[in-house]
Amino acid sequence: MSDHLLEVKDLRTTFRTVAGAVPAVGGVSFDLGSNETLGIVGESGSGKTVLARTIMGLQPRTNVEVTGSVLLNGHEVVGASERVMRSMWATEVAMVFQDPMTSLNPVMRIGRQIDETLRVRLGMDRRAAHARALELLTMVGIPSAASRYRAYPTELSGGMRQRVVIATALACSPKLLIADEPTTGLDVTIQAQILNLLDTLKQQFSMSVILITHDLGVVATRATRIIVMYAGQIAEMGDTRDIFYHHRMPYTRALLESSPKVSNASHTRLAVIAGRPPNLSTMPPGCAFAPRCAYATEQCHVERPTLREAAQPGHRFACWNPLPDSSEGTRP
Amino acid sequence: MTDLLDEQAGFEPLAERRLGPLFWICVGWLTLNVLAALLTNVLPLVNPLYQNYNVINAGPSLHHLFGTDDLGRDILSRVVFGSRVSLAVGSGAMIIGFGIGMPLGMLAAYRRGRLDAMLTAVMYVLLAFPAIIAVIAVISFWTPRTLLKLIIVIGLASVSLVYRVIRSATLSVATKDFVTAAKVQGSTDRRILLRELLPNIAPIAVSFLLIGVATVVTLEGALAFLGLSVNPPTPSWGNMINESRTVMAQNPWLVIFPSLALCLFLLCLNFIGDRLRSYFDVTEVKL
Amino acid sequence: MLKYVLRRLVTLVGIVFVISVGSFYLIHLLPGDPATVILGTGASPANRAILYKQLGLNKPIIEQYFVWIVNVLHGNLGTSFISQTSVASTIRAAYPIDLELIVLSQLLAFAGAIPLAMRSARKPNGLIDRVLSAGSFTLLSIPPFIIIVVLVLVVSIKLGISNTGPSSFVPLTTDWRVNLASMALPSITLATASFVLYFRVLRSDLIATLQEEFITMARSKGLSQRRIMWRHAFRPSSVALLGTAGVNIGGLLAGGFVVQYLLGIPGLGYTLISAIASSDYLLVQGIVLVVSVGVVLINFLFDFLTSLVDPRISRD
Amino acid sequence: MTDERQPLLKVRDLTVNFTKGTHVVSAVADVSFDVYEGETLGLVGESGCGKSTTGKALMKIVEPTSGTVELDGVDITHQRGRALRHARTRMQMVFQDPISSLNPRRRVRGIVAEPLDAWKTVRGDERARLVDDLLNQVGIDPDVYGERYARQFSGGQCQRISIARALAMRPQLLICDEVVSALDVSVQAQILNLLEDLKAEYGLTLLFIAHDLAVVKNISDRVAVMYLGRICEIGPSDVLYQAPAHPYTKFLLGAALDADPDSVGTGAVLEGEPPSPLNPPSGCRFRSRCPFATERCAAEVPLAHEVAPGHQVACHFPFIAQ
Repeated sequence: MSDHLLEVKDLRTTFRTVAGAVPAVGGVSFDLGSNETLGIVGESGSGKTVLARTIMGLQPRTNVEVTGSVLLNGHEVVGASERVMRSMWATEVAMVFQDPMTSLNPVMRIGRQIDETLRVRLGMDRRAAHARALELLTMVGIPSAASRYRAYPTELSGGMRQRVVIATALACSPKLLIADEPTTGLDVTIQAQILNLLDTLKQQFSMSVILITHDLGVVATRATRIIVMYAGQIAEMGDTRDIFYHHRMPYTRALLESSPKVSNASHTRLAVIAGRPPNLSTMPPGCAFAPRCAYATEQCHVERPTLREAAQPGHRFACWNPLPDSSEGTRP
Repeated sequence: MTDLLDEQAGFEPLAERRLGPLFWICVGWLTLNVLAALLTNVLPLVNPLYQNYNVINAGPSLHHLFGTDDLGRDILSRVVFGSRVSLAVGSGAMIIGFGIGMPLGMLAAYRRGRLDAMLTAVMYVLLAFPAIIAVIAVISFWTPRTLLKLIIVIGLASVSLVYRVIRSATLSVATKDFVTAAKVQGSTDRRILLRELLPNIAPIAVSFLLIGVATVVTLEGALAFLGLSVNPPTPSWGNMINESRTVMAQNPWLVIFPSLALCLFLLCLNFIGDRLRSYFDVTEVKL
Repeated sequence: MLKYVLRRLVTLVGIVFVISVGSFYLIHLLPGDPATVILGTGASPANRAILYKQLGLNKPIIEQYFVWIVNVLHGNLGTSFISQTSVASTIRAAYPIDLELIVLSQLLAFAGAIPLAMRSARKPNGLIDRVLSAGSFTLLSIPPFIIIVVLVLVVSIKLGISNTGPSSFVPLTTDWRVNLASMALPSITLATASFVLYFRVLRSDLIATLQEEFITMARSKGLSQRRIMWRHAFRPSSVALLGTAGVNIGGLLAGGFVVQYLLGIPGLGYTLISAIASSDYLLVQGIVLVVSVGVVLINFLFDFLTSLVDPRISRD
Repeated sequence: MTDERQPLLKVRDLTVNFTKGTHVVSAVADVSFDVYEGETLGLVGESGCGKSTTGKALMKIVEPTSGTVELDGVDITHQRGRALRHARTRMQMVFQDPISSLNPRRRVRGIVAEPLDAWKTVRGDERARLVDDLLNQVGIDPDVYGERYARQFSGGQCQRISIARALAMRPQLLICDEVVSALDVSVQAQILNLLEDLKAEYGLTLLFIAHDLAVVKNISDRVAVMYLGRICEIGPSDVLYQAPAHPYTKFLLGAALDADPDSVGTGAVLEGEPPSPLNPPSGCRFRSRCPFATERCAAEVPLAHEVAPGHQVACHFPFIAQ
C-alpha cells in the first residue's frame, strides 16, 4: 500500500444517453496525499463535478459506466456496491455540495440532519448526538447554535446554510472532504469566511480536501496542487505556483488571461478563447482544445496528447505544442 | 451555478422528444369519435330510437354490429348518438370554463396587484366549494333539465379550476425576464399577452383542456347514472350503461359496448394529455 | 403556526358563509312559487303556512336568509313534506355511513399507493414501474360507475352474493362483520379511483424528489436506502399527496353517490338521489349544505396536515 | 475630474420600499448618482444590497417609492402609458439569466425584431436587414441561427441575442444587470469585450450592475458601491480600487480573490452577515459589521461628501488617502 490517501487511475465515467455515449470523465489519473488541498479547476461541462461524484461513488447506477480505479484509503470505489460505499461515506470521505439551498432537506430541522448521521453511522444515542451536533454547529461558526439547531434550512441565510452543510459533512470526521463549488452562490465576503473556515477545519480534523471550482481565484491561495480540466480530461496539473507561473498548456494560459482581475486597469481588453467547449458526445479525435487553440497544428487535430512531464516535479501537461517554460516566472 | 445543470444534462437519458405512434392512434380514434358524432345524420345508421321487436337482445351480427337491446334498438347507433351527449357536454363545458377562466387567469397573473388579489380570493372560495355537489344541487333544482343547462352549470363550476391552473402557469412565465424585456422595449400589454405569454402557456392549457374534457365526460356519466343528465330515451353512454345493468347477465353487450366506447374515449384523452405534457416538458400540473 | 391556523380558520368561516348562501338560494332556482313546487299544487293551506313560516317566504330575501340560517344554526333544517320527518334527523342517520366509506376507501387507497409508488420511483422506467404505470393509467380512464357495475357482475352474480338493498343495511355499531361485508364492495370501488390518483401523484413527486441534491447528500452520509426513502424523500413528497387527497375526497363524492345508489347503501348519497327523485327539495338542500361544509372541513384538515409536514407552508 | 457635461441619467434620492405583509422592506434608500454620456458606471455590491432593484427602478420595472430619475433632462419618474413606453426605449436593459431572458417559443429573428415590430418603426426588407445586422454585430450568424428557437443556445449566445435585442431601438443608455455572472470565465470575457466594442460603435452609455469586483473594475470608468440599499462610495474606478475610503469597500476589496497565488489580500475578513433590509440598522447601515463604528454612526446617517474630486463617500470616518 502506498502512502497516498487517494489514488485515481485512468478513471472514465461514461453516460449512456439517447444522443450516444458521453464520456464526462475520460481517463483521469492523479493521487492525493494526507493533509493536502487539491484544487480541481474547470469550466461548465469540464467534468469536474462528475469526477468528484465518481470518486465518491455517488453517480447514479443506471445509464452510466465507470472504469479504472479509485483507491480511497486502500479501498476500491469503482464497482463497489452501495452497501460497501455506505460504510465509507461520511467516515472516510464526505462531500460539501454546491448549493446549500438544495442540499439540505427543506422539511427537516437542521440539527436533525446532523445528528442523524451521528446516530446512524457512529451509533451515538440521542443525547450524545445532540451534544455533538451542537458542538459541530458551534465549530462551523453558527452563532447561538442551540436555537439554530431547531431551525429549518429556509430560515437561514445562504452562508449559514453552507456552514450547516459543512458541519454535516464533518460529523463523522472524514479523512477526505470533497468540496464541490462550495462558495459559488455566495457573496465575496461570505466566500472568504467559508474558505477560511474550510482551511481551519482542515487543520483541526487533519483531513485532505479536494476543492472543486470554476474560479481560479478560489484555489490560487488555498490549494497546494491544482488540476486543470478540459472536456473531461486533465489538461494540466502541478503545484499551484507551477500552474500559475509555469503553465505549458495553452488552455491554462487562456483561462488565466481571460479572467478579469481587480488589479487590471479599467477597460483592459481581456484575452478571449474563441468558440465553445466541445460537445462531449462528438469529441474530435485529437486534442479536445485544438479547435479553439491558437497554436494548434495538424497533429493536434489528429492525435490526442497524453500527459507529459514538465521541468518541475509533479507538473504534467497534455499538449503537443506547449508554451515555452518561462522559469523566470513571468506572470500572465 | 449553471455548471451542475450543464453536466447533469448528460445524467439521465433525455426524455424522448417524440410523441410516438400510440399518440397518433389516440388522436385518430378521437377524430373518428368526433367525426361520427358530427356526421350521425349522414352515416348509414338506424334511428337510435327505432324499436325493432324482431331482434330483441340480439348479440353482434352483420345487421347489428353491436347487437340490439331489449327494445330491439340498434346498439351501434345508440353508442354513436350517445357520444354526442358526452362530446357536447365535454366540449361545451370546457368552452365555458376556458372562455372565462383562461383570460381571467392570464390577466390576473400578468397584471398582479389588486385585480389579481380580488380575483384569486373569489376563485379560492369557489374552489373550496365542492364543485360536484354544486353541480348536482343546481341541476336538481333548476328544472326542467336540459343539455344546455347541464353544460352551463358544469362549465361555470370548472371556471375556478381553469383559472387556478392558467394563473399559476402564466405566473411562472410572467416572472421570466423575457416578459420584463418585452415591457421595457415598449411592447403593449396586449402584445405581451398574445405573443410572449400565450405560446408558452398553450401546451399546459391544451393538456389541461383534454384532461378537463375527460373529467367532465366522466361526470356526465355519473350524473346520467343518477338520472340527472339527459332524459331517456335519448341515449348517452352513461344512461345506456345504467339502463342495461339489470339485464347485464342476459345480454352483456348492452353494457360492454357503451362502457368500452366511454373508456376508450377517456383513455385517449388522458393519454394525449399525458404525452403532450411530457413532450412540452410541462411539470405535472396539479388538477 | 398558530397565526397560520387562525388565518385559515377565518377563510374557512368565509367559505362556509358563501356555501350557506348558495344552499339557501337553491330554493329560489325552482321555477315559480317555491311553496307550490315543494308542496305540489294540491297542498293544504296549513302546510303552505308552515312552509312560509319555516322559509320566511313572505319576507324580503335577505331577511329570509337570516330566518333560514338561524334555524340551521339551531340544527333545524326543516321538515320534509314528503316523508314528514325532520331533515336533520334523516341526515344524522345517514352521514356515519359516508364517513365510514371515506375512511375505509382512503385507508385502502393509501395502503396500496404508498408502497407501490415507492417501489416504482426507486427505478423509474424499470419493469415494475412500467407495469404499474401502465396499469394505473388504464384504471385512470375507467369511471367508478363502470368499475362498480363490473364488480357487481362478478361478485353478486358469479359468487351468488345478492344486493339486499338499503332496508337490510346493518350499521357498523350493530354488527361490524355484516357491515364490513356490505361495505367491502363500495370501499374497494372508491379506493380504486383514489389509489390511481395517489399512486400517480406520489410516484412522479418521489421521482422528482429523489433527484434532489439533498437526497444525494443523504446518501453521502451513508444512510440506508430505507431511511432515505422514508425520512428524506417521502416526507417532502407527501405534501403533494396530501394536497391531492384533500381535493380528491371532494371529487370522490359523485362516485360515492353512484356507488351507494347502485348498492343500496343508505348513506347521504343514496338519500340525496332518492330525495331528488321524489322532489324532496328541503332534504336535498339540507344534504347539499351538510356535504359541502363537510368537504370544506376535510380540505381544511388536509391543509393543516400539509402544513405540519412542510414547515415552509405555514410561514408564507 | 468633476464633469462639466450634463449627465445623461440623473438619479436623485431614489427610494424603493416593498411591503411584505405588515413589514416594509427598505430595498433602496436615498440613492443619488449621475451617469455621464459615453461613460460606464459600475454599480457593485453583494446580493440583497439593492443594486438590481436600483436598475429596475430606473426603468420603472419596479415602481420607485420616491425620488426622481431624469433621462437627458426629462423627468421620467411620473410618466405613464405611451410616454413611459417611449422613454424606456431610450434606455434598455440586459438581464442576468440568459435563458429566461429569451422566449423559448420564439425564433431568434423574431426576438430581436420584437421592439421594431412593437413600434413599427421599420418594415419589410429594411426590418429584415436591420435584424440581421444586429445579429451579425453581436457575433450570431443570422443565416445559420436566425430561425432557431432560443432554447437551442448556450448561455453566452443567449446573452448575445439579448444584447442585440436591447440595441434594436438604438438606446442611449444600456443597463446591464449581472449580465456575465451566469457565464463561464472564457465566455464572460467574450461578452465583456463585445460590450466594449458595441459601446464604442453605438456611442452607448453603460450602467453596469454586478457583484464581481474584478469584472466591474475591468469595464467601468467610475464605480459606485452599495450596501444594504445605500451607496457607500462612488468614484473613478482606479482611485476607488486603489484607495477605498469607505471601510466596507475596503473589506469588499480585501475579500476579492485575484487568480494569483502571490496576491496579497488585506487579510482582514468581514465578520457576520448583512442584516435584514426589513429592519436596517439606524444611522449608517454598515455600522453593525464595521469595526470602526462609534456612537455617532448609530445616531446619524452619514451623508455623501467629496473626499477627492469626483470621489464621494458616505461615512463619518472615511480613510483619506494622503
